[in-house]
Amino acid sequence: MVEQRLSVIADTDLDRAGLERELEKTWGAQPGFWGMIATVDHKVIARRYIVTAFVFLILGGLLALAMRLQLAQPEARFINPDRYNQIFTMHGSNMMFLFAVPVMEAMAVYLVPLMVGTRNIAFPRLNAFSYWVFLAGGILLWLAFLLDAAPDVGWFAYVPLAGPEYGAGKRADIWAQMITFTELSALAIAVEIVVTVFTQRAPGMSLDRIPLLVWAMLVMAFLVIMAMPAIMFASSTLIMDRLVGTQFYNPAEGGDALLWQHVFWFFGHPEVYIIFLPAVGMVSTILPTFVQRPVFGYLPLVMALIATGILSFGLWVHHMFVVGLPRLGESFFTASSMAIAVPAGIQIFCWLATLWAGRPVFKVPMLFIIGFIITFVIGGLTGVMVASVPFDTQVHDTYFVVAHFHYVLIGGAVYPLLAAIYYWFPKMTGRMMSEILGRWAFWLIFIGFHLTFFPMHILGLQGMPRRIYTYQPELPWGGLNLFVSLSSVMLAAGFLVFFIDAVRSCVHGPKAGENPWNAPTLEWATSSPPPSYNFRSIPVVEDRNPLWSRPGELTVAAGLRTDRRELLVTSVVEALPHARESSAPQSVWPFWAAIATSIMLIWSMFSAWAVVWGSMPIAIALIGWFWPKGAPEEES
Amino acid sequence: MKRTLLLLPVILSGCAGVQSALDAQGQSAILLRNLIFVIVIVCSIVWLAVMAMLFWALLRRDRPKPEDSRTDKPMQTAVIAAVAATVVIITGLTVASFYTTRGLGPVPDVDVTIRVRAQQWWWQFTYEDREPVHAFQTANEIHIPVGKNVRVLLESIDVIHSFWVPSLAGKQDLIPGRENVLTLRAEKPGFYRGQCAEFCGLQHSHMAFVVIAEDEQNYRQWEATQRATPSEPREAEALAGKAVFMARQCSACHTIRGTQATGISGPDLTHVGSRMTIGAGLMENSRGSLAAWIADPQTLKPGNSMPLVPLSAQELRQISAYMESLK
Amino acid sequence: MSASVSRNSSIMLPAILLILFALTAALIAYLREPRQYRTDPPVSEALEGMRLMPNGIAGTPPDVYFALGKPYEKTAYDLSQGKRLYTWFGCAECHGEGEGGKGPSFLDGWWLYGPSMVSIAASIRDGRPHGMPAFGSRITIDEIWQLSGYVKTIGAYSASVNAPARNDDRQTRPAENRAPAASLFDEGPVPVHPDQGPSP
Amino acid sequence: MKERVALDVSHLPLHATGTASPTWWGTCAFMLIEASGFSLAIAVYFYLMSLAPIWPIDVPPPDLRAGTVLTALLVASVVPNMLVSRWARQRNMWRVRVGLVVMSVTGIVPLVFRAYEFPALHVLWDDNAYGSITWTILGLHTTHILTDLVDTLVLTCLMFSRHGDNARRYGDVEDNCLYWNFVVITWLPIYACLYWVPRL
Repeated sequence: MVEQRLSVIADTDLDRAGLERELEKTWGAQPGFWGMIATVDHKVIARRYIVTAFVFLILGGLLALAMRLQLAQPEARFINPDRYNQIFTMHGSNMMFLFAVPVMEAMAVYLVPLMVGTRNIAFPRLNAFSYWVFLAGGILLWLAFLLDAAPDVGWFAYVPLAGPEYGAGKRADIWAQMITFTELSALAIAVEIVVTVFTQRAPGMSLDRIPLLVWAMLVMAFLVIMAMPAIMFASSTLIMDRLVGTQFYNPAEGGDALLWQHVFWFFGHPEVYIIFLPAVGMVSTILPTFVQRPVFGYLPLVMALIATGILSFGLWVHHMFVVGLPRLGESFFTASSMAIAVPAGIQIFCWLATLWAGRPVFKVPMLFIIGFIITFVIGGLTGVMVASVPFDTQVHDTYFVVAHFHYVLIGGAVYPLLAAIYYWFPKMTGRMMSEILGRWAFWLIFIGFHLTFFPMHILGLQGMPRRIYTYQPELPWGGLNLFVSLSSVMLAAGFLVFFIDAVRSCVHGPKAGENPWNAPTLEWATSSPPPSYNFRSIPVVEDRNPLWSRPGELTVAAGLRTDRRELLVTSVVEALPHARESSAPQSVWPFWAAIATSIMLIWSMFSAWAVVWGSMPIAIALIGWFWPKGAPEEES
Repeated sequence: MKRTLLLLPVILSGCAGVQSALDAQGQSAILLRNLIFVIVIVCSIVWLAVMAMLFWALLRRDRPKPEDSRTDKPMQTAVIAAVAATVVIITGLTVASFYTTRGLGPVPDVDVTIRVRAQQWWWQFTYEDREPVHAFQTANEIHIPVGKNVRVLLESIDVIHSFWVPSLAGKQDLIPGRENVLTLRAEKPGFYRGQCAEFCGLQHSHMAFVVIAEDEQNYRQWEATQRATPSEPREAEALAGKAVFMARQCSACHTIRGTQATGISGPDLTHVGSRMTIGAGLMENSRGSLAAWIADPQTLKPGNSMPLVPLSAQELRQISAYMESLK
Repeated sequence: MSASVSRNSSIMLPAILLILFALTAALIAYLREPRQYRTDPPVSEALEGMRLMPNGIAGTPPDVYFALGKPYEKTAYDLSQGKRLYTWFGCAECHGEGEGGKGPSFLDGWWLYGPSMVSIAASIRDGRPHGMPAFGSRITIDEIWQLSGYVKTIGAYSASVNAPARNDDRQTRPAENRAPAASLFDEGPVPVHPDQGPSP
Repeated sequence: MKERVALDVSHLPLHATGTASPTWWGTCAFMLIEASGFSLAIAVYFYLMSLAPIWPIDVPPPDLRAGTVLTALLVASVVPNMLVSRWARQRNMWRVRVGLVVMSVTGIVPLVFRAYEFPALHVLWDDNAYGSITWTILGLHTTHILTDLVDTLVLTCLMFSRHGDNARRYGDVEDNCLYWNFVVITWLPIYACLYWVPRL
C-alpha cells in the first residue's frame, strides 16, 4: 500500500505554516456530528470528561444541599426516609465514582500527553470508549434516581442490607452495575496513562525529569490497576448473589458478611489515594510556577508518592475497626494507617520549603493551594485520629468521620483541582479566568467550607451518627446542624461563582498567550489551546524544567512524517527514541463497542444470559475496531 | 420506679451529654475520652506549628534569588527534622492507642450478661440466667448496676447494626452470623442514650435505646419486677384493652408473659409500661404517646414493621390503658 | 465505513441514541417501585372487599386493588415484605419453605383453590377446610395481600425479576426469582399428594 | 517560541517492536489487571476456606481427571505457542499461519475438558459458598481462554487475508502468544488451589 501513495511527507520538507497545515490535515477531527462521535483526540475527550464530571459535581452538590435542608431542624419532614437514603447513597456514589475519580483521570488524559511532549495518548480509541462507558454509567444512575429506583444502601453497599434478602428491587443492582461502568472506564484510562508515560515521553525526558504531576498520575494509574479489580469482583459477586443465588455473603451457607467489607475496602482505601495523589501532583506542579523557583525535594516527593501508593494497600482494615476483629490485626493496621502520615508529612514540608525559598505570587491558583495546605493538614491530622483503634470506636460512623473525609476530599483534592482549573484553563480554552471572581470564589469556598464542616467534628463527638435522616428535638444537635446548613449555602455560593466565572471566561475571558504564568513544563510550549497535533515538532528535553532553562527556545526533534499520525516511541528509563510509531486514527467503533457494553451490563441486571448473548455484539464491535482499514497508520 | 419517672423530663429535655463521647461516665468511655483529649491536643499543636511555618514561609521578607542554592542545605536539615518529628509523634500516638486498647480488654468477673439481638429497627435485650426460667426479655431499654461489669453479647438477626452508648463505651458492630462481646461498666448512676451507628436501612435514624445505671439495690428490685409476670390490670378500661389486644392483630407479633399473646416478631411487651420510651427511643412513654403510636405507627416511623391496625377510638383508648398498666 | 453510510448515520445516530435512552428509561420505569409503607385505612377497608365464587375457587378482587396498580404481585418491595411475613407468621410450620408438610406444597405448581391472588388472600384471611386456620384476626389485610403476592411467586410458572432472591439462610430450594416451581414442575406430572392433605 | 532542531528521527523504524511497542506494554498492563483479579479471587477462596469447619463444604474434593488433563494440555500448548511467537519474530508468514491454526485448535480443546470440570466439582454455584467461589474462579478463567481463543481466531483470519504480511500483525501475534502464556500461567495456581488444596 505504501507504493500506492504519491509521496511520503516528512516535516523537514516543509516551512512552519505548511507543516501546521499538513499536521492539521492529518490530525484534525472530521467536521459534523459523526466526527464528534468518532474523535480520538485526547484533549477533546478530556474536555468532555471534565465537563461531564463537573456536571455530576453540581448534581451531587444539589443533593448535599437537599440533605442539609432536611437536617437543618429536628424531625423535619422535607424528605422522607426512603428518598433520603437514596439521596445520601447517590451523593456518595456520584461524588466518588462519577466526579472525583473521573475528573482526576480526565485531567491526566488532558495533561499527561502534553506534559510528556507527545501528540496523543496511547490507545486513543480505548480513551474514546472509556468516555462513552463512563457517560452510560452516569446516565444509568441518574435515570434510576429520577425514577425512584436509585440505590438506597449507601455508597459502600454493605451486605446483607444490599444483599438479596434486604435489598428488594433493582436498586442495589443499579449501584453495582454503575460501579462496573465507571471501573471499566477508569481501568482503560489507567492503562493508557501507564503506557503513555512508559513509552511516549519526549526524547531526553528520563525518569528523573518527569514532571511531578505525571509521576502522580502514573502512581494513581497503578493504584487503579491494582485496586479496581477488587471492586469489580465485589460488585459482580453482589449481583450474582442477588440474581443467580450464589452464597458469597450468606453466613448460613459458608459465606460471610465481612468478606464484603474486606473486598470493598481493599479497593476503597486506595480509592482515596486515587483521588488524592493526582491532587498532590497538581500542587507540586502549580506551586513552583507561583514562587518562580523549582520545587524543593523532587526525589523525596517522588518517593513519597510511591510510598503512599504502596502503603495505601495496607490499611483497609481501619474502616472496620468496630466489627470485632482480632486485637493483633487491629494494632498492625493502626500502625500502618499512622505510618502513611509520614509520606504526607514529607510532601507538606517540601512544599513549605519551596514556598519559603521562593517569591510567592498570590494569584487565584496560589490561593487555592494555600487553602489546600491549611485545610488538608487538618484532614490529615483527623485521619491520624481515626487511625487509632480506641479513638475510632467513639467516632466511627459519626459526623466526625463525615467532617474528616470532607476535609481530605474537598480540602485535599477539590481545592487543588480548582487551582488546577484556574491554572490550566488558559491552556485548555485559550482564555484567562477572572482574577476578581476567582478571589470571590476562593474566599466563599474557603470560609464556607470550614464553617460547614468544622462543626461536624463536634457533632460527631457529641454522638451524632452518620446517615440519619433526622434526629429528635431532645438531642443537643439542633443548633449546630442549623449553623452547618446555613454555612453550606455559602459554600454552594462559592461554587456558583466559580461556575459563573468558568462559563463567562470561556467566551469573554482575555486571550492567554502560550505561557501566561511563565511556567516551566512542556504543556506551555505550544499554543493555547493546543492544536490537534499538540506540538508542531516533538520537543527534546534536556532539563527538569525545560521552559526555564532556555527561555524563548525549544529544542525539538525533526524527521517525523506528517501524512500519517506519527509520534515518537522512547525507552522507559532514559527516554531514548526507539521508533516512529503511528497513533490510531479516529473511529466510531469505540462508540458502538461502548453501546454494546452498556446494553450487556444493563441487561445483565435482569438475566445472567445477558453475559452470553450480550457479549456477541461486543465481540463484533471489537473486531470492527481492530480490523485493518488500509490507513497509512497501519504501515510499518 | 418513681425515681425513674421523676428523672424522665430531665433526659427528655435534652440535658447535654445524653449521648456524647465527651460526657464519659463509664470506665471505658473515660479511658477513651482521655485518649481523645491527648490526641486532639497533640494534633492541634502540630497544626499550629505547621501553620506558623506556612505563614512564615509566605510572609518573610529578604528572599534569595531563585538560582541561589545556599538555602538548600538549611532547608534540607529543616525538612529532615520535621519528618523526624512526625515519625516521633506518630509513634507516640500509636503507643498511646495501643495501651488504651489494652486497658479496654475483656474482664474476667462479670455480674450481668445481656444478650442483644438487633433488628430493623429496634433492640431486643435478653437478661440471661443460668436457669432459663429466670431469663427475661425487654426492648430498647436496659438497666445495669453501677460499678459492675456487664457483659453484652451482640448479635444481629437481619442486617449489620452497631451498638453504641458513647457515654459508657465505644461502639461495636452486630453482624449476622457472628457474635461480638462488649463490656459496659457505668461509674455513675444515670440515663445514657445509645443509638445504632451502622446504617441499617430505612429507619436507621430511629433505632435508639436507653441504658439506665442504678445502684445495686434498685437494680435488683427492677430485675425482680421484670422477671415477674404482670398482674391482671385493675382498671376496667385496661382490662377491656387486654381483651382487644388478645382478639386483634397485636398478639400475633407481641408477647405478654402470662397471657395467650406469644408473637415473637415484635418487642416483648410484658412490662412495656415501665419503659421510658417507645418506638426505639422515638417518643417518651405515656398513655397519649402509646395511643398515637398504635393509631398510626407508619406516619411516626415510616417503614417500620408495625402495621396500621384499624381500631376504633374506644379500642385505642383501652389498649393504651392496658399498655400503660403493664408496669 | 464509507462516506454515504456515514452521512446517513449522522441522521440515524441521534435517533438510535434517543431510542436507546428511552428504552432504558422505559425499562427502569416499568420496574420502578413506589414503596408504600402506610396503607390508608379506607384503602385497607376496601382491600377487604374480595368476592369469592361459591366453591371458594377464584373470584374478583376489590376494585381498589386494580386502582392501586396490583402492587402486591408486582413491586419487589411488597413481595419481599411478604417473604418476611411468611417467616414471622409461621407459615413455614405447615408449608415448609414451599415444599409443604402438614399443609400443601406451593412448589409443585398445584393450586388446590386456583392460583389467583384473590383465592390465596381469601385462604389466608378466612382459612380453608382440613386445617388451614383463618388469619384474618391475626394479620392486617394489607399484610395478607403482601403475603399472597409472595406465596404466588413461590409456585409461579415463570420466573419474575421482581421476585425476591434467596434469603441469608440455609437453602432448601432454588430462589423464587429463579422460578423453583417451574423447574420442579417441569420434572414431570406430580401425583396428588395424599400426605399434603385432601383436595377440596 | 524559537525551535532548535536537536535530534533527527527520520532514520527510525516506522513501527516499534517487542518491548518497545506500546501494544506490548498495554498487554502487560491488562495482564496486571487480570492478575490482580485472579489473586483476589484466590485470596477470597482461602478466606472462605478459613471460615469453614470442613473444606470443601459438604462435598468430596473435585475429581482430578478433567482438570489434570486440561492442565497437561495447557502446559503442552506452551510449546507450539512459543514456536508461533518465534516464527512471528522471524516474520515467517507460512509458519505463523500454520501455527495459528494449531493454536486455534489448542484453544478449543481445553474448552471441551473445561465443560467436564464444572460437574467434576460435585457442587453447584448456588449450593454454598464453596460452590460459588469455585464456579466463579473457573468461570473467570474460562472467559480468559475464550477471549484469547476469539483473538486467535480473528488473527488467523487476518493472517490469511491481504492484511497479513505486516510487521504490526506479527507484533499482534507475539502479543497474543504472550497473553496465552499468561492464561496458562494463571491456571497453574488455580489448578493447585481448586484441586489440591481441598486434598491437603
